[in-house]
Amino acid sequence: MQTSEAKKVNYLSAQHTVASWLLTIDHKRIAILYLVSITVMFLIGGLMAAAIRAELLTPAGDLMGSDTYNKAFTLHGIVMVFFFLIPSIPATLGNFLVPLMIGAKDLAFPRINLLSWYIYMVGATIGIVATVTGGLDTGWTLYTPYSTAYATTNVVMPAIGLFITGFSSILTGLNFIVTIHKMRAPGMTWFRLPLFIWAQYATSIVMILATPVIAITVLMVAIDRGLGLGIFDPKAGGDPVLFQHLFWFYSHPAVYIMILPAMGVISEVIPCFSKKRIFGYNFIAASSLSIAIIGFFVWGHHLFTTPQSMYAAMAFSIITFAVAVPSAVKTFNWTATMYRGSVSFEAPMIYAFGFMGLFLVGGLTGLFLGALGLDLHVHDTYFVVAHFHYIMVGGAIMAYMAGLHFWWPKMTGRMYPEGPAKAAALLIFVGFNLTFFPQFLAGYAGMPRRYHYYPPEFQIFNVLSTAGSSILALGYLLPLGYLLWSLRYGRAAGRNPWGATGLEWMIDSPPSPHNFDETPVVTWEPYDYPDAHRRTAEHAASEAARV
Amino acid sequence: MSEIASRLQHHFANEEQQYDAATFGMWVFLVTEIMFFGGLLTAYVVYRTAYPEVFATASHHLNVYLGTFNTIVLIGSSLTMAMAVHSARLNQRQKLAVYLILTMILGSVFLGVKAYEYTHKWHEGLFPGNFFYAGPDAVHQRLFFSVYFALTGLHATHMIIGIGIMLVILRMSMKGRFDETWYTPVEITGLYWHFVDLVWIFLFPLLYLIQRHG
Amino acid sequence: MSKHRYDPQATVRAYIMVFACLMIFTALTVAAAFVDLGAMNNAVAMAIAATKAVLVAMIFMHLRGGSPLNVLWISSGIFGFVIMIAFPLLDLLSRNILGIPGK
Amino acid sequence: MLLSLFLFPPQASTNAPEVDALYLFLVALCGLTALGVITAMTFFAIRYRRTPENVVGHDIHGSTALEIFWTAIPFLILMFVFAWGASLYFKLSRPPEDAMEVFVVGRQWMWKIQHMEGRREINALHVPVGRPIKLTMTSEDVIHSFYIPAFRVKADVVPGRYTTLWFQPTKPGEYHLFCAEYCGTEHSRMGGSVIVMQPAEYEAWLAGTQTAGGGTPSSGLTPVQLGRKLFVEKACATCHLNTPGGVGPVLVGIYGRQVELATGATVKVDEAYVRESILTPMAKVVKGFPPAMPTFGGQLTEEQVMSLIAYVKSLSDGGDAAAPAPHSGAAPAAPTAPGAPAN
Ligand code: HEA
Ligand code: HEA
Ligand code: HEC
Ligand code: CUA
Ligand SMILES: [Cu+2]
Repeated sequence: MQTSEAKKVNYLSAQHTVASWLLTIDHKRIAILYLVSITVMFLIGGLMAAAIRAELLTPAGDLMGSDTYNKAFTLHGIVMVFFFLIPSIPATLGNFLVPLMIGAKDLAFPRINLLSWYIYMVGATIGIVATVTGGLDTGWTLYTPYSTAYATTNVVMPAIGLFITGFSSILTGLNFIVTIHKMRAPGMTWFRLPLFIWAQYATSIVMILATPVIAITVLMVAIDRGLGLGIFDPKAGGDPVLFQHLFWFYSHPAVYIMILPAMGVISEVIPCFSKKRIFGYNFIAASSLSIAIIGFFVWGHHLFTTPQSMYAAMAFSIITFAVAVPSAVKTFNWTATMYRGSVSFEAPMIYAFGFMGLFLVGGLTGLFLGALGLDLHVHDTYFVVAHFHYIMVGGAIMAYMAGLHFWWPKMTGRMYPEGPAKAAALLIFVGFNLTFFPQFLAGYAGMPRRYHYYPPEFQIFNVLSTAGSSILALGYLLPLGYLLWSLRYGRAAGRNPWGATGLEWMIDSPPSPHNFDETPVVTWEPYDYPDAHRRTAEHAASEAARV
Repeated sequence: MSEIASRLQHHFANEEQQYDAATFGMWVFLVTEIMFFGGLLTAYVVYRTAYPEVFATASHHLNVYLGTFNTIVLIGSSLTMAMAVHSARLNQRQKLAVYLILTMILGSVFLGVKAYEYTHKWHEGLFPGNFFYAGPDAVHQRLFFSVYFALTGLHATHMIIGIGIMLVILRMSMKGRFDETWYTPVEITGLYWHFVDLVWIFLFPLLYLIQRHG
Repeated sequence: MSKHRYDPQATVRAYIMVFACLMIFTALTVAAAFVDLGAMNNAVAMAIAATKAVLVAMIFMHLRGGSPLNVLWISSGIFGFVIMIAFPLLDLLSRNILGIPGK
Repeated sequence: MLLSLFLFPPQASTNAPEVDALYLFLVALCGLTALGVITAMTFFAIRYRRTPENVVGHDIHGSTALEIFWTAIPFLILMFVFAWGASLYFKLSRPPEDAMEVFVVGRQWMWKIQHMEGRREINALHVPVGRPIKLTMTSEDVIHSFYIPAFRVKADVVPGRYTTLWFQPTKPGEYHLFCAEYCGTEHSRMGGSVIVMQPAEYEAWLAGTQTAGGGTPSSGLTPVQLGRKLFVEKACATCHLNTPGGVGPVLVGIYGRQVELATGATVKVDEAYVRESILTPMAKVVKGFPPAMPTFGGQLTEEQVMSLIAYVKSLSDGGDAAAPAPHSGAAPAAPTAPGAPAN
């Protein structure tokens, strides 16, 4: 913190005590708190993934017993989804950037923001402690009546953990919505908002409308086990398919909680490294909202093989295809943004390229799953596993990495080393494809998921996959190393290392505790790269002329 | 003077923005509450549609008179709550305290009656964990009571939380924290309490009244 | 704070009116429950409840005269709720059309 | 073999090639789409890379015409994919009327299979080639899912209700049978094989002279026979007589028909209804009768319930009480053919 120029107080150097971190209400510090916690969660989930992959190297279950394996993938799924990916971009980058991007001094409710982190920690701790001590073996989907009546593991505690964690997500979404509506700087009209903000807004809609439903649903599961409520238990007259409806009413929209912010990041990175206005701003903004809204009508595509009525299945299928269209619009617009741009290849852009390729594969294979007759074959096989890892790991995490690298200089004031960053991006891309592409083939060949033992003819796919995952693990460990290294040894970043537009780039890196010394007044469109370039050029020319 | 200034949190431009943000935030929170109760109501609607007669029969075990009484009590508490907000707005501290206490009393009466109903159900063997009722189609009747207890239990929990919040508000008011320019917490508590009332306005007919005749 | 002029008398009057209406509607809905209206029973009960809800929201909760944003968001909640009920109901009601178990 | 596995599992039912066709179509469609996007992206990135002469992009805002184009075209293509997928699904939802019926009960962690001719087996399903087979399935505990990759079919098996799955095998051989819905500790070992046989072999297998595959020896009783036995043992027969006058309604000839309930509604008598009538008789009470039937929930295993259903069904087949024809196939079975809608 003692570079020569950075004598000014920034949010990191303002105070140093532990209490100043644990009791902070500065959105930037809370973002860092979240960053640290979700990284730990990612490592726990990744460790479980490593265990899964090691076990699946051979068809016989020789590394661990069935129950252990079942607990491993359950813990992996729950940790990765609820404790890592859902809070990942919103709670770190979102928390950090939403006020900065709209020219506000903080989120509307800073205390609630801190509260949400504590709730998250409590929920996650309960969840982890429960899954580590007793273990939970229901799969992340907690299907009844297995979870309510048959599982011998401790379902109640993790369910309560999830219930609690849900509220942190709700509070984050609430905070964003109020902030975006009420706290924009003068002149920051809706159509001058960066697309990242639109994406966060759309995400928050989903958090608000969907999360309470999972909360009440897992609460009912917990109470059912305790009291024999039987709302979802067929023995007590309940309907397990209703549980699935309620579960996916949240969990399908939740996949958009994971991907929308990722799309928002990509919408920032691509124009910046193309030095060009984003193509079709309005359409990208509108597609975020339509994904969030239409995303509420498609959950039944997870129920195609259940006794859900055929007509409901058809309705869900057709809307599933409709919801792919806004994603298509985004993809095409990102591509078009590069047309006649000035494209450079810094690490965030490499990650963004990775996102484009992998999201494309993940999204397109979603279409296979949405096709009714075909899903009857591939449902609950590795085809589905590959699909969602392509989107969640290949898409969302790639974008998260892109964003983390893009805004790292802003968050820490330091540049990371470019070479290792690019190498890591490449390693992740290669390792990822090697891990998950064979799973498509295994899935279509008929290998069911959540299988500890599998017929030997599937071994070839699994060997490839396990090999890939070790490369992938390396790829993820690399950033951990050089990003930490950069905190100390990275060169100072300056206000705007990428020449990006956007309010966050006009203030110091790292920003001061109150973000803006005076409230900015916005008079320009977002992504005015050509104009911004012209302005700086003119400015430089006049400076030169004066000298 | 300095007190007023300290109420305006540093990140807001002015008090109006702060007030707007707080009330809007509360409305958004109420949206999550709608969805929260909504999950259970979905279960209710689905099962009611699947087993209409059994549910109708089961609902006859509920006491309409107590339900009606509680409805009146709760709506009354909504009125006193509205009056409390009104008094806060006019900075009538005395009245504010009276109305808050009235609201809490009415809320407690509601909870008392509810507790009475619950014990009654317990003795009748209609409680999920203690279900020994053996009437026709007991399995689905039991489902009705599961949903009934889940919904009313959740509602009662909200009321208990509401009363807790009112205690805090009362304390703040007695310390002179509110005046006509700043009574946002009272307003927000009011919104919450009215919402709890709203939920009951739907639960009452759904659970007690539908298909009551015959 | 609110930009609107605040008329204490009118407000109290409105509150009491609303309370009276709510009481009347409560009486109505209880009375209607004991009359056999066939399928209309549910509709009547829900219509009355909805009317009461609108009254409470508009007057007690100051939805009327407040920001339209509040209305927008509360409608989105109702919308989400309706979707959540509509599809499982669609599922349930269309389950036996073909007469093939599980389809 | 290995190479073909990279594409498909064996194609062994009429459904399999159709699903594979849709799959290949999607592979081509999505492959081309992905290729197109990635090519364009790569081309732009290289062609418009940053150079000293090209330091800033052109000032382009967008193009509404293009937006409409790339909204509408994917939408139309996707609707076509929907229609294709749905038509396959529609077919798979409606078993042909002449399908051979087999009962399946899933439980942690095995599949119990009961043939109408009396043969039972565990974790194996023997079927003849070339005939449509309809499985009526339920579970004794949690949700399972009956999955035969070679046939490209799968359906969940849910406690408390029946689900249906049908297929028509086209190639003799032995294929994997999996449980695809996670169901606890031994989920991954809850499976076995489906053995498709030539009809003659199959007949021999049914008769108990085994030629291939495992399967426990026949108990001797067909589900209908077992059902008839239970009907007497469980005292159903004391109330349900063959002629009017008993405490309960006459069950002869009701299967497939509509009955009127005390509430005025009507329901079709099918597996689900008979099951409900036995396990929770109060849920739907027949018009003109008191709700006097005791509940048999908890007293019958799923297999026994299925047998009772088979028996009740047989009462309407013209096979048992109604007409003493020795073989139902012999009589012109037009109005009462199994599963035929009876208007
Ligand atoms: C971030 C997470 C994420 C995202 C964004 C998506 C997006 C999509 N998902 Fe996925 N999905 C999951 C995570 C995700 N999914 C998970 C976790 C599961 C499994 C859960 C479990 O069971 O454990 C799952 C399961 C799943 C199923 C159920 C499978 C089964 O269990 O049988 C289905 C079925 O329809 C599906 C479909 C889709 C579709 C159509 C999209 C679409 O939104 C994708 C849209 C994008 C594109 C289509 C790409 C870009 C488009 C173009 C370039 C257009 C041009 C194309 C053409 C004209 C062909 N998904
Ligand atoms: C955000 C979500 C997310 C993420 C990031 C991942 C990441 C990974 N997942 Fe997972 N996965 C899910 C969500 C996710 N997954 C879900 C929801 C399920 C379904 C669960 C269920 O069925 O209930 C699932 C299931 C699942 C399965 C199927 C299990 C089964 O059905 O039997 C497999 C199998 O290969 C797998 C593998 C992996 C791998 C290799 C990674 C890798 O990307 C992880 C790479 C990261 C690391 C490896 C961590 C970094 C390195 C270290 C900590 C050092 C230690 C590592 C080594 C020594 C190798 N996942
Ligand atoms: C004590 C008398 C009694 C016994 C024993 C009894 N039933 Fe019934 N059953 C009735 C009566 C009465 C009805 C009509 C009312 C109703 O639907 O519940 C009925 C209805 C039915 C129906 C619906 C008939 C229709 O027309 O729709 C079926 C099917 C049935 N019973 C099967 C069985 C079977 C199988 C058993 C034995 C396991 C059985 N019953 C035992 C009295 C009995
Ligand atoms: Cu049975 Cu999995
Ligand atoms: Cu989905």
